[in-house]
Amino acid sequence: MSVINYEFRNEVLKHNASLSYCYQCSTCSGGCPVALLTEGKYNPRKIIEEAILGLKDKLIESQDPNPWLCSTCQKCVELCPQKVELTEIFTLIKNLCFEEQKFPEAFYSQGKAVFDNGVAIPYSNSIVARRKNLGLPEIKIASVEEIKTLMNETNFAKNILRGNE
Amino acid sequence: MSEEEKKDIEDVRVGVFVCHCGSNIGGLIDCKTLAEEAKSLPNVAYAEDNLYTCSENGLASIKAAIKEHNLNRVVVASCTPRTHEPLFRDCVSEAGLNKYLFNFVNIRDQCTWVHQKQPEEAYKKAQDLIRMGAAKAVKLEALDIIMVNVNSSALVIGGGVAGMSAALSLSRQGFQTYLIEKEDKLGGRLNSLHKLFPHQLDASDFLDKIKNNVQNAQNLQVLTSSKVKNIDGFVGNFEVELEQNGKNIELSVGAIIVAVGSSLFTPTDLYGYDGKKRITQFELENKFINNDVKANNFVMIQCVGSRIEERPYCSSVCCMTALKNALVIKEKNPEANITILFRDLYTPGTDYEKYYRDAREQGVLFIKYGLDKLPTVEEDHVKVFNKYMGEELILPYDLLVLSTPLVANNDNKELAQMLKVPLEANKFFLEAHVKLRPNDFATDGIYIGGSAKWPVDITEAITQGYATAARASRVLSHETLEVEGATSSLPEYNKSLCSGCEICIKVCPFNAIIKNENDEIEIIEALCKGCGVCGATCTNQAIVIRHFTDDQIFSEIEAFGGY
Amino acid sequence: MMSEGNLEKNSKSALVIGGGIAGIQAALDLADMGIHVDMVEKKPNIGGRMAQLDKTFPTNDCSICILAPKLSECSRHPNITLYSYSEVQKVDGKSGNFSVDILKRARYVKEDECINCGVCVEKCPMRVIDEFDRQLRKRRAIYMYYLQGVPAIMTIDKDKCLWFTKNACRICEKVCEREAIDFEQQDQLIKLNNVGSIIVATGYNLIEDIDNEVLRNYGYQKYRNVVTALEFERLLSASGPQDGHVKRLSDGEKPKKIAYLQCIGSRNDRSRKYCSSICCMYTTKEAMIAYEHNNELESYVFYIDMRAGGKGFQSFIQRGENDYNIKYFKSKIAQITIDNKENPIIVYEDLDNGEIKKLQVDLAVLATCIIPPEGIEKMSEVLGIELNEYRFVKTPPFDSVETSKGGIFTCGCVHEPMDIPRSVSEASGAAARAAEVIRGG
Amino acid sequence: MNKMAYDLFLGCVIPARLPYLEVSSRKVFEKLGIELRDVDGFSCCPDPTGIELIDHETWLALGARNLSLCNNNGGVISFCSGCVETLKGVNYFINKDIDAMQKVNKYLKKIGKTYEGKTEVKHFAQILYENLEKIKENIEKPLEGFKIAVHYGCHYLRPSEIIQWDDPFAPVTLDEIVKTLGAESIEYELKMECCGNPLDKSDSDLSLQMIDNKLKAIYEAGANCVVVVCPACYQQFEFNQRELNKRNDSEYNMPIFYLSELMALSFGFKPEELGFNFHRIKPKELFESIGFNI
Repeated sequence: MSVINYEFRNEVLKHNASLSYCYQCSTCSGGCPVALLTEGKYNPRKIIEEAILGLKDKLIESQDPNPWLCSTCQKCVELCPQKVELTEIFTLIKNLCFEEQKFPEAFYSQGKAVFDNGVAIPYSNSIVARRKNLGLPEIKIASVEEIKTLMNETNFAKNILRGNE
Repeated sequence: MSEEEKKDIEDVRVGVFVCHCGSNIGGLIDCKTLAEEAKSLPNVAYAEDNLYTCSENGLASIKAAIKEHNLNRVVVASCTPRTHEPLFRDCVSEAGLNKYLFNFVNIRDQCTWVHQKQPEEAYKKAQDLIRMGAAKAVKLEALDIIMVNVNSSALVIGGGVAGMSAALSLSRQGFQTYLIEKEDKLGGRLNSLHKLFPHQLDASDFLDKIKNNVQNAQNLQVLTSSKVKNIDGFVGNFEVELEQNGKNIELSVGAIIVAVGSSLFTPTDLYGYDGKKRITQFELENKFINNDVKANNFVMIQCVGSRIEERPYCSSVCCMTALKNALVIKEKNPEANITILFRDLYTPGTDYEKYYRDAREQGVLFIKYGLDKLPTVEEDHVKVFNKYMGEELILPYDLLVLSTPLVANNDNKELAQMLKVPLEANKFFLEAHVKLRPNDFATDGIYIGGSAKWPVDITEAITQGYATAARASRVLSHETLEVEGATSSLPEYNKSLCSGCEICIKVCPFNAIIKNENDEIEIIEALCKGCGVCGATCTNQAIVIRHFTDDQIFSEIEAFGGY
Repeated sequence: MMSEGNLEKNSKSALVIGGGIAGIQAALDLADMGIHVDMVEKKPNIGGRMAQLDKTFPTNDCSICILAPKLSECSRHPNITLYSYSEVQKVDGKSGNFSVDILKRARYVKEDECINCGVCVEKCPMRVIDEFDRQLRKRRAIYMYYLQGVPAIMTIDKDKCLWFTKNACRICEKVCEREAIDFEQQDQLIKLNNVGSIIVATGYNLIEDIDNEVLRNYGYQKYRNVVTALEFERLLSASGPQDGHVKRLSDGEKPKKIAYLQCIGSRNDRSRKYCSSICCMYTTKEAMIAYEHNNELESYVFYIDMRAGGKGFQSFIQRGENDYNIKYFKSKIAQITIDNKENPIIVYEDLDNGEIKKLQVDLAVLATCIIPPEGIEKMSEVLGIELNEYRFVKTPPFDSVETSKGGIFTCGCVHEPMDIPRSVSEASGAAARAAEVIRGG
Repeated sequence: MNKMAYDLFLGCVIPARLPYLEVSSRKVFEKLGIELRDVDGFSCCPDPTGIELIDHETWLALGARNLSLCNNNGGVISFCSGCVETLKGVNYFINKDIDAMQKVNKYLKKIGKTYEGKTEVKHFAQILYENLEKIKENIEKPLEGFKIAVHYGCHYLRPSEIIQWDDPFAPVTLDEIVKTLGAESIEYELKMECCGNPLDKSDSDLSLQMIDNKLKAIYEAGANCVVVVCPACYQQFEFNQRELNKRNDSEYNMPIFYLSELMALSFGFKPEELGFNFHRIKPKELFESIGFNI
């Protein structure tokens, strides 16, 4: 049993007005490969309904259904007869989960890698050597300082480091 | 049989025309031989076969044969009377015979088409049918064509939007029209509405406009505070008795239009209805008019008292009404929270579906509930099992609005009895045919439109008002009407047989039989369609069905078994 | 009822454009009022969509059986002149006094000679796709649009006829005993004057008639066991391509499981935003008829909102559920795939338990969206009437039979999707309004 | 006509983990006479299935920074569908929403950069499709006997509003290209389904199930190899077959090619030049079985 939360509903609506057009027709859930695979445990329609009702607890605290199970295949976005921008709304929700430090570990390591190196996969010596053998040019990647500056500006650093260091 | 009966029959000269209907009949059975054989049947003076009896030269040769062989009965064995009987009847009457001296034998639809795999059997059946048809033809009698005069004025019962539209159209067509309303003012339901969907126009402005047209219309007399007391007569000739503030008024009209509208349903004992914090949509509109809506959290519940066992129908206007009022609230107070609990949202067509989308765009919230788990109403919140979530949801409210259906008027029964027209299970008026005669009654000269027939919105009520005007105009446009001659009758020589049991009155689907002032059974031929039910049920065989007399039918049976 | 002696002889006539049930009803009402009606139908025969239907909800009357008498009444009525295979080309003047040019296309058959015996059709060597049966069977180059068509006159399809395309054949001419074939026949221009009022009732098309974009995800015309509702209606019809014995197009097997998908193209921002109004009902009707053909049949209807507001509609749906083994699911279907036996596979969410289920059926029927009729843009120019944002005929608030131009009225699906009873009511309504104009009211 | 030229955005996975895919890609473009210019200073795109999901703003900012470095009028291309979606996505969002544009530039200002959202972004397969004629001219060894299961992958097509390339559900471009190379494109049931790679971050079992189903369908359809245009899809297909064989009783051994590798083969390059030895599932068997002599 949950109580409707108009404030949070309106907050989501402010970010993405397309939410209000959803009439819960189940096109998304019927077309979602992950929903089929998880026998409905993951259900994009339910996440949207929770957003419509502003059920913040379900969306962010208990994460039921788990928004991180979206494979971002974007089928639902293409299929939705009301052009609801589902994945953009999911992104907003996951961003909020991130602020609450409720996100899968793998996202931390990727984010941290980019924060530390400017790239998700740092160039190991063996790779540099292999590139040479393959006759590939040397790569000059971004100055880490620039990247760090940007990521501090956007609060990414704060969120990615908090609780982890 | 008596001597002169014998004599009559000897003078009967039947002509038989067998049609190939291209390959439809001729392709399966031998029409030439059928015609040849027909020549040897009793009283058959002539027979021939045609590729198409209905074609111009087919008809020509029928007329020629009538002259040449002075035929006084004609039988065509062909496709189906459903589409072709009128054509052949016209043909024989053009040749100077009474059109009822023609007999149709169906050897296509009911023979070659259904027995395509068995040509021999089909042939035998065609033989039988023609033999029987010829035998009946011998007994056919000339019938009078009945004409009735038509009074060209009309009565419209009900001064709502449907009735006003009907009256306006009839008066503009030049027919004297009486529009009667039981309340003291015109307008019906429109008087109690605030805005009108889907254009959010003021109901009062709209009503004033129509009333204005009514007041300025020629040939249109409005009688408010009036009630129908009694109605007698038949198509083109109705005698109506009205009562207006105690005094009686009598009118003679040619057609009657029923547009008495519908009533509101009070949801006593439903969802804690109290008329204050928990009200109906119509009460909400009243609050709008008086400008005393203060709430910020609104919950609306759809299908309150409809689509349930005791009232199984969808009232079809409630979803739009809820959307309308939700949008009115949002316009006044964009911050308001409005949630509509529905089962299926009914917004068919173009503008209505857009209206639903507009409401969602304005932030109105929609939650689907099921009949299995109805919402429960507490003092300040509603608990609803949200089908979309599969769990219960709590919705706080300051004002709970119940969407209730339109229901049939209590006095429909009374009026129906006066008009001798039927009601359906929910006590709305029952039209002649739901598909193709939506605004007729089975009884000629009486028509039905608007919410008296079924809940409809303003637009459809107006359309149906116009529709009844057209249907009535078909009658009123003529000085006289020709009505079916092959009717049932209670001949003088049979009156003694009638026991006055009145079964015929009960079974007649067209209300054509009454007991007259002399307490005798009387058949109003103008209303009779000759269906024969009365004759078949008459315990003393007093009633005779013209064109289907016992004599005629027995002669067919004899002809069938007699060989 | 036949009429004797009109109240007033009207010198002004009415023009009805469109010979479907709406146009027919409007014409008959006006004619019975004693007003002369000229009726123009683009197709070779009148009857329209209703002639294509097997039965009609909620009474399940045989469609053609209740339509046919009206067709012959139309052709026999002394006050109606029928111009089939014709189009309105030009309209001048104003309310109360229009002049109209009608192009009467040559059908290369003498109307007063042809008696519809069908010999020419049997002998015609050209097989061409049949529009009436939704391309489910072939017709000949000389043809009747449909069996019970009115007027019962043959028409030569000039674009397909061997004589017109290859200067060969002319067999029909040789076999016609009545010498009704006339290859020299020319299009005629018919001028009508003193037309008091015009009624537009040109009906509708379906989304599959113009583009299959929205049908793509359902494999329409790619998978043989996916058909549209009107195609299925023809398959059910006794006069249809399968003589009423429903068989799969892939292997001729009798279907045991049929899925009905609602809102295909309707209520859809990517296609048509509006609701087609009639699909929930005719789908249930089709499932009922199919069940009457085969009592083993299981039907699955996938819908968004059950739209059954008309008289007796709710109980109709109830009967479908209780007596005809129809299961209803509130779930729009995203796409159809097929297995190696060409069985349509459907994935849907069962809202009762949130489970995502895979359903294999033998046949899938698409309730496709009603769209404005072909040529409506041109017609709106010719008549000078406005269209609405959906390109249907525009009607003012609260009056569904008026158009933007005085003296011109409308009825039926040409201005909004609607069922037959409402079309008939509107037709009578339009007739009343036209009569007002003609009688100078 | 002056020579076609594009900036090359390599991203992270290909250069730092799958450099041999970069080899074939560079060779193909060289052979077609289309210049690819390396640009210094690119960062992670960033990942539209990673960083975007946890911080949309950071994703915009870093993406805009990368785009701001491009200086070639021909626009920028990438060998990676993820990078392409990010770069196109950043353009889409900041052009759609002026606030986003201003915010992003407020950040970029801190590092002395600006971006107006004007750089055109293309997927390398798009350039190839636009040069089918040139490709035909360069074919020396038509890929006869290759029964290819084309895997488009999601981000190559969707969201169509952002990608603006090919049909989101009934695409044709990659099939056209492999047919041009003389290979056969095999229809298979789950062709349009996701490979499951992004799910690896949150539920590796689910991720494996998805690729398992795809491989099943591909085998059932009788394909003898798979072609992809995205390093994420490539890894998902190539790296997981052994793991799946371990878990289940499957015997997957399906060679996975990058589109550029197949094209390079048809252009007559030798497998050893293309670093096929780095493939986990060696295509050697396939070449022999279909008699593709090299």
